[in-house]
Amino acid sequence: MINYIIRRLMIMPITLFGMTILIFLMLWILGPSARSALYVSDIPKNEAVMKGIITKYGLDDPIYVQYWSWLVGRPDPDKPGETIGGILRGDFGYSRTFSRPVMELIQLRFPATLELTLYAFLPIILVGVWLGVQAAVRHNQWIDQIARLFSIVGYSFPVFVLGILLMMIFYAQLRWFPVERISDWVKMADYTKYTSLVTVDAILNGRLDIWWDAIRHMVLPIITLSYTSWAAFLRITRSSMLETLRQEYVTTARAKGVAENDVINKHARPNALIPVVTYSGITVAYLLGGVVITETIFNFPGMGSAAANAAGGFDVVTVLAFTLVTGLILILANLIVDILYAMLDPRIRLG
Amino acid sequence: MKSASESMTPLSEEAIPLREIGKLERFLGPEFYRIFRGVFTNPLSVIGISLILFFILVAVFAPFIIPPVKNADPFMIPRDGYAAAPLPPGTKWLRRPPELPFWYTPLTGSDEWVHIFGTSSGAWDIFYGLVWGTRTAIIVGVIIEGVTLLIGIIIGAVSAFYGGWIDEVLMRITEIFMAFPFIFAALTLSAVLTPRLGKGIWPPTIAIIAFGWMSYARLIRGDILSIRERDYIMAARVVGVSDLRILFKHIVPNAIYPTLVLASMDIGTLVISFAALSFLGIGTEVGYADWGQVISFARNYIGVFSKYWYIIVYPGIVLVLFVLGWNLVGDALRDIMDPKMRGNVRR
Amino acid sequence: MMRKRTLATMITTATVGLLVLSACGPQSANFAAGFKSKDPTTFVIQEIAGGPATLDPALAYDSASGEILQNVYDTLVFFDREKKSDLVPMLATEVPTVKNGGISADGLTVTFKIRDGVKFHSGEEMTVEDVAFTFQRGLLSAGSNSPQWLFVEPLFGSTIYNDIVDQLDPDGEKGLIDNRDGLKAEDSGALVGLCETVKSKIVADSAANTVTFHLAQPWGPFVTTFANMWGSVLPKAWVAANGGWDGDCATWQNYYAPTADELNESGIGKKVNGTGPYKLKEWGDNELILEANENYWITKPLWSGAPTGAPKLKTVIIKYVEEFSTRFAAMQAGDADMIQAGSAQDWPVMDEAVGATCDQDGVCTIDDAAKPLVRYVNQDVSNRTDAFFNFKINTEGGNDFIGSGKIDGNGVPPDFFSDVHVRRAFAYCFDWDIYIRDVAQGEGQQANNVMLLGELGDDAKGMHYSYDEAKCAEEFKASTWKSEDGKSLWDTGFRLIVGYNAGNTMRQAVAQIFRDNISAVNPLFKVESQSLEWPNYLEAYQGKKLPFFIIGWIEDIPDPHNWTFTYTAGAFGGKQGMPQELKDQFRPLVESGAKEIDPAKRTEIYKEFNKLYYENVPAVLLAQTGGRRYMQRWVNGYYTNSLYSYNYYYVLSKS
Amino acid sequence: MPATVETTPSSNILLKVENLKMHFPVFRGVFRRRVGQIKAVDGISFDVIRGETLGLVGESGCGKSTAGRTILQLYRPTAGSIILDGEDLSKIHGKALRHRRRKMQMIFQDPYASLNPRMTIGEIVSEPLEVHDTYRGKEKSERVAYLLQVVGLNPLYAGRYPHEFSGGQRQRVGIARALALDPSFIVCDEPISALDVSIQAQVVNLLEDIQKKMGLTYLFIAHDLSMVRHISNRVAVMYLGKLMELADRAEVYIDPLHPYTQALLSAIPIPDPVLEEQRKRVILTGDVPSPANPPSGCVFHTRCMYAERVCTDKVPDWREAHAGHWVACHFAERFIKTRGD
Repeated sequence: MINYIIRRLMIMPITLFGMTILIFLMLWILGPSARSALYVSDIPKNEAVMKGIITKYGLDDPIYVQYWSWLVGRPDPDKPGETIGGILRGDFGYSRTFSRPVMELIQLRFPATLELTLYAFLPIILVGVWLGVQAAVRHNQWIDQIARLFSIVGYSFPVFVLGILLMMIFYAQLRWFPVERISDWVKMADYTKYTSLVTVDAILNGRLDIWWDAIRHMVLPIITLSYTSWAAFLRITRSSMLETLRQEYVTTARAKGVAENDVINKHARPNALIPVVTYSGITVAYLLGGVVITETIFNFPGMGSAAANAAGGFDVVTVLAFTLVTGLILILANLIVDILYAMLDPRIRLG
Repeated sequence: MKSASESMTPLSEEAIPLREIGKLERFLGPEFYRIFRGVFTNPLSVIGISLILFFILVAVFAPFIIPPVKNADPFMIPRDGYAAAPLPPGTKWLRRPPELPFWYTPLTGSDEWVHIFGTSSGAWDIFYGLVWGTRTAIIVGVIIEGVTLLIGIIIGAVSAFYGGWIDEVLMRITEIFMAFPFIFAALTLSAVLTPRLGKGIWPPTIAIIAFGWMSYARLIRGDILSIRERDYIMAARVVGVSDLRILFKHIVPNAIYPTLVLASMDIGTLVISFAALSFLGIGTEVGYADWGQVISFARNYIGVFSKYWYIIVYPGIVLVLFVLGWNLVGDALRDIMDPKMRGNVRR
Repeated sequence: MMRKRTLATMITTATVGLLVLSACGPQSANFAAGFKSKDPTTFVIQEIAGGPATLDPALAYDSASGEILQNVYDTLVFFDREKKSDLVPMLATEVPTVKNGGISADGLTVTFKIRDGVKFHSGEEMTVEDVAFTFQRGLLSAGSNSPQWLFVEPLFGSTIYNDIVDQLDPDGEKGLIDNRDGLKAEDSGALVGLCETVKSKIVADSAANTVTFHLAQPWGPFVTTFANMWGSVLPKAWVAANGGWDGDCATWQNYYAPTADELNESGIGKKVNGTGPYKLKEWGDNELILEANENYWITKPLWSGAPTGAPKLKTVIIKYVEEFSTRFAAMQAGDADMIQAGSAQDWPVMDEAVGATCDQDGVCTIDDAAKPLVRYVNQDVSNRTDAFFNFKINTEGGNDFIGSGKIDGNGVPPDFFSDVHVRRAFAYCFDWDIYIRDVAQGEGQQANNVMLLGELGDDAKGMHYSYDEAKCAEEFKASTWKSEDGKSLWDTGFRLIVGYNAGNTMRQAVAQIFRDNISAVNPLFKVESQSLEWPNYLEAYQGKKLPFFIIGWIEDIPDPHNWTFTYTAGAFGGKQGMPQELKDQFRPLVESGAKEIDPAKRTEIYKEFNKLYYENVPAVLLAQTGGRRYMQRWVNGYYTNSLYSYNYYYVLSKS
Repeated sequence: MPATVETTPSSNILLKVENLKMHFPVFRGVFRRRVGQIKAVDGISFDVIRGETLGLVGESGCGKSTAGRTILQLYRPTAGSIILDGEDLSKIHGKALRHRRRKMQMIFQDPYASLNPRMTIGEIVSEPLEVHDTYRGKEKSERVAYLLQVVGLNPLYAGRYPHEFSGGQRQRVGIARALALDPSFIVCDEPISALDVSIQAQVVNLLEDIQKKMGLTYLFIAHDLSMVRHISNRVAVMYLGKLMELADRAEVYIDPLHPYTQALLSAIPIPDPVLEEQRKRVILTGDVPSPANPPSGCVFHTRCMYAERVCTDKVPDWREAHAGHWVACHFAERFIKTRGD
């Protein structure tokens, strides 16, 4: 298992390298003038100036030269001795949509998305896993049928339609749950931002009112973001649990007279949850993609809404940087899931 | 010397009759028959199949259900003026209505077109958009699915068959493509391609294909690897069948089924992805008959649901039924193919 | 779905019911009665995503930036409430006129008397040096992205780009425009000389406490130019301390045509130190917060009824929200005091929540006592969208917009629109009535001339086009275009693509009205509309590839010159590839119109201009469409000045 | 007609296997380094005489199936030669090798896994004919019909799919496929072990029938001695990649010279309660060692009750203890019974 993880870690640089190549190829499709956003903030109106900038920053160099510059930066033609660009230096260029360096934007937007995605796992586990186990235990009873129906219908409902309807009912009409990330009074409130995760900061500051405010703001986005995953988890847990309950050791446990509750909770469920853990890797990917639409609808200031805005303005330099960063997060998440999986399942020796 | 047939006296086993088998099963082959039977005996999936068939019929007969306006591109939704406020179902079509279809007068007793489902914001006819949008959905679904599948199968097959460093390289590439969240990646590539290719179905189609083939490649690779070890492949090699013939006659036909099933289930999801990109403002030309457009016309008016319900309810029903159809069938298929199918989700 | 619908209906009914109950207080004539904000000192507005490009007043030239600038900086003079042509003194103590001696008799010298005791947010007192420096720096840091051409033209006379570097490169041959590296390479003596010239044109006199501008020619709207965001006054020391130019003539070229990130890095583009009623508290990536300047200097109202002292709204939160439905939901929930519509397309949906309607004159009627919003309809606007012909379509590197590139039924030649009959045919084929009815929600009026309705030079009795299919057909038949085998344009047909920037429903509708009407005249005539993503649109537009483009102009200064110049030589005229002989006909009229001070004589000049424009139809002038504004009924003090960038928050309050 | 089986080896050798080795590499660790190899077959030598059935017996994992497959060149041997009809198969490749495959065929263990489920049995049986282009058109279908008849299947079934058949019937299809090219040599890789006991006899009889009729030579692989007793002329015993003993059937069963063979034999129950009670049982202790790390010396010494020092140090020679009786044991002579006992 250790070997497997070490191997995964060793392959990671290759994957990361490949990811940068893929992203750079997309930049390449753009052409030199659009790529200028890597180094200058404004679209030069004047053709002569555009040409000057292309030459100045080597935007018509051979592809490998440009790739290298994009990766590690190039000497700044305006400031001798300094370097400009280079994603490894954290310089992703300039976001023309948000009028600030992309890296700054990422720093501003990342915590919100992280917080939202993490909390989105709560209902997934509560609804998906719990209901899945119930459905399997009460196989073919009404709860199972309802769960099945729910999972199919849940899968079929387009996120953007559901999101807007939820907002109209629970925000605009009932005013139960607000949109955005925090209320305006919290923005003015005086508390130390240790982590930029509002709920965490609120607790660290002992401000339960802020914590509650942040939670209330996340309710609708979380539902919108995660409901398809409830459905997916439900079906996985259900079928995995059903499979486990048919295993001999469970039958043996029952035959030995172990109480039914213990059979389910101690014998069957832990094993049934192994495939569920694997699935959470896919779920991270799904949630990270889902934030694009969810954040846009609920005006949640994370990376998803920023990416949607940037894409709408064809601010590709920004979108590409976001894609690269989410890809990186996804890779890390998958690594964690794999390690968890390897630790949970004694049967596999993936070395 | 006795003739072969004489020498081989029928053995007692001959008394055991062959398993009773229908023409259909013989025609479809065992696995396919099992899938087929599973799908057709499950009431939910029968509903799903009916839905899918319904949509295919609508797509095929779109010109008869609602003919295009004269001299106009049939894939552009006709507008009855340019007004912002939606018109409710049954409003008379005033400006350049489409020709009357054969069924209209007999059924309604009227010879004036009305907006059957009303118009969306911008005076776009919802009914037209949905009917012709079905055509787009099926076309786009089939193109995306077909190309994605082809790429997936070729990469997966090559990878599994050659193994070694080719496998290693191809799987690393697959992993790289999988490293990005799907919507992010598709959004990005569409945004990159649109300035190059112009608005239309192509940028999102290409983007969805580019980031959609990996699951197929992985699935078929795994299946080929396991099938490659089967005895009947050995048997084929023993009789001297060439590698290429083994790959295409023995391995691929046996390995392809789970992938095909997975692929068929994905069409519904693909249409939603396409619509989602449309929602984010990336995709076809404004007014192009695709469901994403129809929904995005409605986008700003969902706020007054009680008055303008028809602009979102009708497109919503169509989209949900379409996806539901595929999901019902997919659900049944997954039950049949489980656990192989587990963990394949993409959206 | 049906069940959901019922649910939503029920919820709507219930909410309305609640609102009726809460509105059951004593009714006053005031439309705001019964509607109270939870937080009367904080104003929340939700606008279309984007936000300011930069907060440097020398460079900012977009309304999102302008909205901030006009609330954090003050100008020498300001508009008199809603009247865009009348001015009141602000940082100046009086509006310079010939009468009060502020403008010399020959119109070439303009002197502003500067107010004493005005303090910047940082606490320093404003000096005449600060004022002079502000405008010197503006001129020298211009570049074509900036609004500084509005000052360059009167101070130096009309030049090729109306940019300061034209003085070193009069024909644009050196390509110095926007080109700092090119400028740095110029002779340093010439550079210092130019800077000294600028300083000699804008002179501070600390003894008299005045700043004097020396014009190259008489310039009627010169004083008005100072009333908008590019007239914002900055402190000199603060600019230098934040990485900007320090006033040294040897270095100005290093600060020429700065890019947005350079400004933002140096601080001036991102920080604010003005004299205005608000300070910049925070500029986030999706919102911007202003806080009241408690020491605001105004003690005497600028106009009767205008506020004094510290602003009533202590905090203004401007949120940039992409989704209209999200903005509208915030309005319904009472979380936003005002929102921006995406376009007139969004009005009918907001109307559903409207309970009171006010017009431009402030006359209000209550439509429904229970509904929370008030709308201001038929507001004055200072902008118009028109459709421009490209006389010389660029085909370099291929051009998909004109199909085959010849008269064969599948394209048009690059000089298609050089035929005046074709241009007239297009003009006759536009349906103004349906445009105003459907696109402008009935609030609009056909444009008579290039200048705004009612503006000096506007001639309601002058000739203008109207929708006429017969005349449209007639003009197409009169076209001199022939196909290669000698058939007429009418028998051959043509095909071209009208591009517009994606998401702009108004431009899209214009394109489609042309498409529908022209093909109704002759099915062989195919005008296709195509939305282009912004960078693509910009590229095609700037590359002069669009055969026919639809674009809007917002007036910078309330003067016809801003239109005549733009439409024949400036931003648009330059992109139309007008033949030289046509330009030569317009040019003397445009220039004499600008120099002429006597309004009657100017009117005569513009009459001539308008006739020439009508005959040659370089553009189809569409309609001046009315603007609307939607807000909560508890917002008080709202009025429109069409030259404001959105809101002037100092005058607003909440109940 | 081919010669009937001789009890003594003659010059009529069909297949000569010499020092055959089949080692599979083992990769392990972070870098997937080759850390060792599994010696599935480690230097075996034997002859197969034209027309005989040579039984090859051993516990599962001893390398017998690998040996069979390596002989058929399904795996390319690591070392050694496989001379079929005077030609070394390990030296030829590609097309030439495919051409030689007509002479040698295989019958597989699992009749469910060895038929492509997506081909009719007609297609399965005719595939060899197509590949080698030996029959065409009508001749081909006649040939298929004939082959099906030979194995006792109704030729009308040619259009059916394997899943319509029972296990025994499927195995017949497998046999028909093996016969299609008129081979002279067939490796039967545990052809009956997956079948019901009631069917096993039928299949064995069929194999014998065909052998007689077509003069085939079999290498019959099985995992215990009882299975090959009936069909084999000679029996070879394999343990951990090496041959332990090879002799005529009678010799092996009556006079085994290798302790391993003795142990295997003693495990066969005797269907006579009295004899069964008297049967001396040699119990094998311990597990089969890993072929990746086989014991030194005689590979069997870890489990051999007679093992001495020399067994650990020295690999016993593969030698002919007496005429036609090959054995690899240092002490084989101790076990020789005098003839005529």
